[in-house]
Formats: sequence, C-alpha cells, structure tokens
Amino acid sequence: MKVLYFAWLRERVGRAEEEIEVPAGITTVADLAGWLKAKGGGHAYAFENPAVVRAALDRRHVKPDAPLGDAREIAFFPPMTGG
Amino acid sequence: MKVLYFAWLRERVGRAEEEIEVPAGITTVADLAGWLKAKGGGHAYAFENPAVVRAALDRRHVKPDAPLGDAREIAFFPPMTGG
Amino acid sequence: MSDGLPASETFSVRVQAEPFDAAAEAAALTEGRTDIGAIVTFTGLCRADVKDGVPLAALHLEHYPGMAEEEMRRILDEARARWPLQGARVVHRFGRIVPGEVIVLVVTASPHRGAAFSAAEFLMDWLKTNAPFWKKEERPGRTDDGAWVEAKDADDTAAERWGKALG
Amino acid sequence: MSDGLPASETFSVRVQAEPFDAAAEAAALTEGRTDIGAIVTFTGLCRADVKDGVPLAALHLEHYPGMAEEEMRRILDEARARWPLQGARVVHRFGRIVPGEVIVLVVTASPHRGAAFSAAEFLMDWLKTNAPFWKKEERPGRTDDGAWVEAKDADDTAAERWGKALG
Repeated sequence: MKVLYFAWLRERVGRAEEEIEVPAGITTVADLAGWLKAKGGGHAYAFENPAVVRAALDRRHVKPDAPLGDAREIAFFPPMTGG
Repeated sequence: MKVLYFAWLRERVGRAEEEIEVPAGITTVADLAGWLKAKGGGHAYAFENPAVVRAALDRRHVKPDAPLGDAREIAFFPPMTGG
Repeated sequence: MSDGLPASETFSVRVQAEPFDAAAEAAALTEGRTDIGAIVTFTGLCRADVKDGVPLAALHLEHYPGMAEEEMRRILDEARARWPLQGARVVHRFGRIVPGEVIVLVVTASPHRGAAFSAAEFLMDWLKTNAPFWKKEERPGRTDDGAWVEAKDADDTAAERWGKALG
Repeated sequence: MSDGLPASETFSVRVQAEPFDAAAEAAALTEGRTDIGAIVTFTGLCRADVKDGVPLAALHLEHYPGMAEEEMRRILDEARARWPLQGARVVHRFGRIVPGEVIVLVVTASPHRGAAFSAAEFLMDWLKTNAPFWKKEERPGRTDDGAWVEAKDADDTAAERWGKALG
C-alpha cells in the first residue's frame, strides 16, 4: 500500500511517500496510524498526537475507524488550511 | 414646497414635479398624500392606494406619520425595485 | 465620475448611465495593497427573461437624482459600522439597460472572508429595498403601468434579516 | 489548464501554480450569456501580516495532487445540488505566493442573488476545511514546524453551518 504524508507530517516522517506491506490484524485507518507510530523515529514524532491527524483513503476523506479494505493509497495530513 | 413623483406615480400624476403651497392643517406626510389625492384626476389615480406609496422628505425615507416640519422637498414613489 | 477609469477612493458610491467594467472597479479597490485578505464582488445583470411569451427588450431604470447617491452612501456607512471593511464600492446604473448588461455592482474588501461576504450581501439587500431606483420593463407591445417591476416581498424579508431599518 | 486564457466550461475546478486573472475568470463564465442575473466572485489573497514583529515574506501552499481537484469537484457538485447555479468556477493555487497575490477564486452565477451568495460562501467554507491544501508561512528567521498555519476552529464552525459533512 502506498502511504503519503503532507505538510508537517511529511516533514516529521522525513519523506513524502513510502510503500508498505500492511501486516495482518491492521484493518482500519487508526490501526495503520498506530502501527506507523510504533515504528519510532520520525514516524513516532509525526503521529505523536493521533487526534490531530486526518486521513484520506484513495483520495477521499475518511474517519479513523474506516476499514482499509482494498484501498491502494492512504494519505495522512494535518487539518487543511487552504482557501 | 416641491413635490416629486417617481415611476408609476409620476406617470399617473402626469408630471415629475410641482410646487405647492401646503395648506394649514396639513402637518404630516399622510395628510399631504390625502390632500393631493383629493385634487382628483391624475393625483387621485396616483394615490388611489396610499398603502403602496412610499415617501422621502428632503431625500430621506420617512413613514406616513412623519411631520412635514420645514422640509423643502417631498417625494412620492412606489416600493423600490433597484439593485 | 464616468471617464472610464474607476476612481481609487477606498469607499465610494456612484450612479451613472454608462456601462462600466465590473472587473476594473474591483481591481481599482485593491491595486497596490497587500493588507486585504478577501474581496467579494456582486454583479447584478439584466436577464433576458420571457413573460407571457414576450421577451424582455430592455429595462429602464429610473432613479431619484441626489437621493440615490445619498441613500447609497448611508447604506455603505451602515455596512462600515457593522463590519471591518478595508474598502467598498457600489455602482448603480440608470437609464436603458439591455439583457446581458450590468445593472449594479458591489465590491467589499476585508481582512476576513466572513465580513466581506456579509457586508456585500447586506449592501445588496438594502440597495434593493432602500435605494431609490425603479425598474420598468420594455417588451414589444407593452407600455402600460403593468410594465413597472413590482417589489418582491422576498426583498423586504432579505433586508429585514439585518435588523433595524435604515430609513 | 494554464495557458493564460481561462477555459469556458460552465462548471470547472482548477489547481495551478501560476497566478491568474480573477476578473478574466469571472468574465469567461458569463461571456455572451443573457440568462444570468447574479454573479458573486470571492477572491482570497495573501496578506502581508506581521507576527512577533516579523513580516510575512510568502506563503507556501502544499497540496495533494489529484485529490485536490477531485475534492474541489465534489464540493462543487454539492453546491450545484443545493442551489440553482448557471455556472461556477473554483481556482486554487499552490506553491509560493507573495503578499498581494491571489490564492483562491470562487465564482458563482445564478438567476437570483441569494443563491449566488450562498453557493459562493458554501464553496469557500468547504474549501477551507475539506480541500487538501496546507499553508506554511515564510518569515525571515523562522523555518520550524510552527511556520505551518494552524487550522482555525472558526473554519470548522463556518463549514458546519451547512449541515452534513461532505467527507
């Protein structure tokens, strides 16, 4: 699965995207965020406060409890500040 | 006193403005409208339904019970439809 | 007032017969400034609507010279008292206006979008009900009183949203 | 997408790095039409604000390519479902934007002013909270995380006025 990071999540993780193999048992967006956080380092720093992290699954906004299903792309980012 | 008419009041009265001598006893906008209506002819037609006639005294919107005071100009017109 | 180039006053109202360039009016308000965050522009146009099968040929806008400008200025002052505006412009045409042409323009500038939107909508609502302009429709074969556009209750309701009447 | 001349699609969204001419975008939407009664244009600009005595040099707009356009299209479709629009255009820039430059443009056209105003405000409120763009401030001497603009609660509140969330 392709994982994208934007804004300060991108800066903290230290990269804009990465390919990951989703482990068995990781079924929701929140599960995946927790698993990424557990990697430590920049990932831990990026996800230190999961409440402020938003996500999109295949380019659609989703809630933390959304199932990953067979999505090919997930993005993590802070609340949007465009407009 | 100068009296101005706009839109269909102007058309009904048959003129855009006229000078009048306000008679004793005519003290409010409504008084004056009633007095003009009593002239008959185009004036009676213009003021046949006083409820739809609006007025301005020296270029400010006023209610029918406003005193004429020492205003120099009064205008009668239908509800506005600009914008 | 109508030499084709919009003047650059920060807050202004104008009544004129000539068409004008809505974009240039908005641009004049903000040119060279870097403190403005939001600009809202409202343009009201003459529509080619059809009534009883007869298309509109033109609108004739009658106005009360002198009072029109004064009332527009009062409405603008009221908007400035209610919202933190950095600039605003109101231009209203009179005379014969054909479908597709601009009738009225409102531009508001503010640090924040909510104020710019609210002020522009307020200005339009109040112009509709308080600025002394009257529309008469020109349609082939119709010249009776019925050609005067009737005021809409909806306009009064829109104006009343903003509280106390101005006049 | 960015050849300088706005395309003439009736409903369109666009994301680009290049500056654009807000007036030309609005004009393209209405050119040659006589059925439109009201046009509302919102322009959001980069402001030269000062924080802790340090002036803003520029904003850097990061976006999620692909999703940005898709989300803007979804927001526009939602506006079309709610109001009788005759045309609408949303343009959002990304990259480095200096004070005085345009960041975002929304144009709505409708037979009636209320719909044009509401749709434009709705589009802006939802763009703020749902379109995947992030602003980072460039100020002399500051490059830490704190330079990312924080989302405002006020924006969420503004978006919530319109009922059910889009995403």
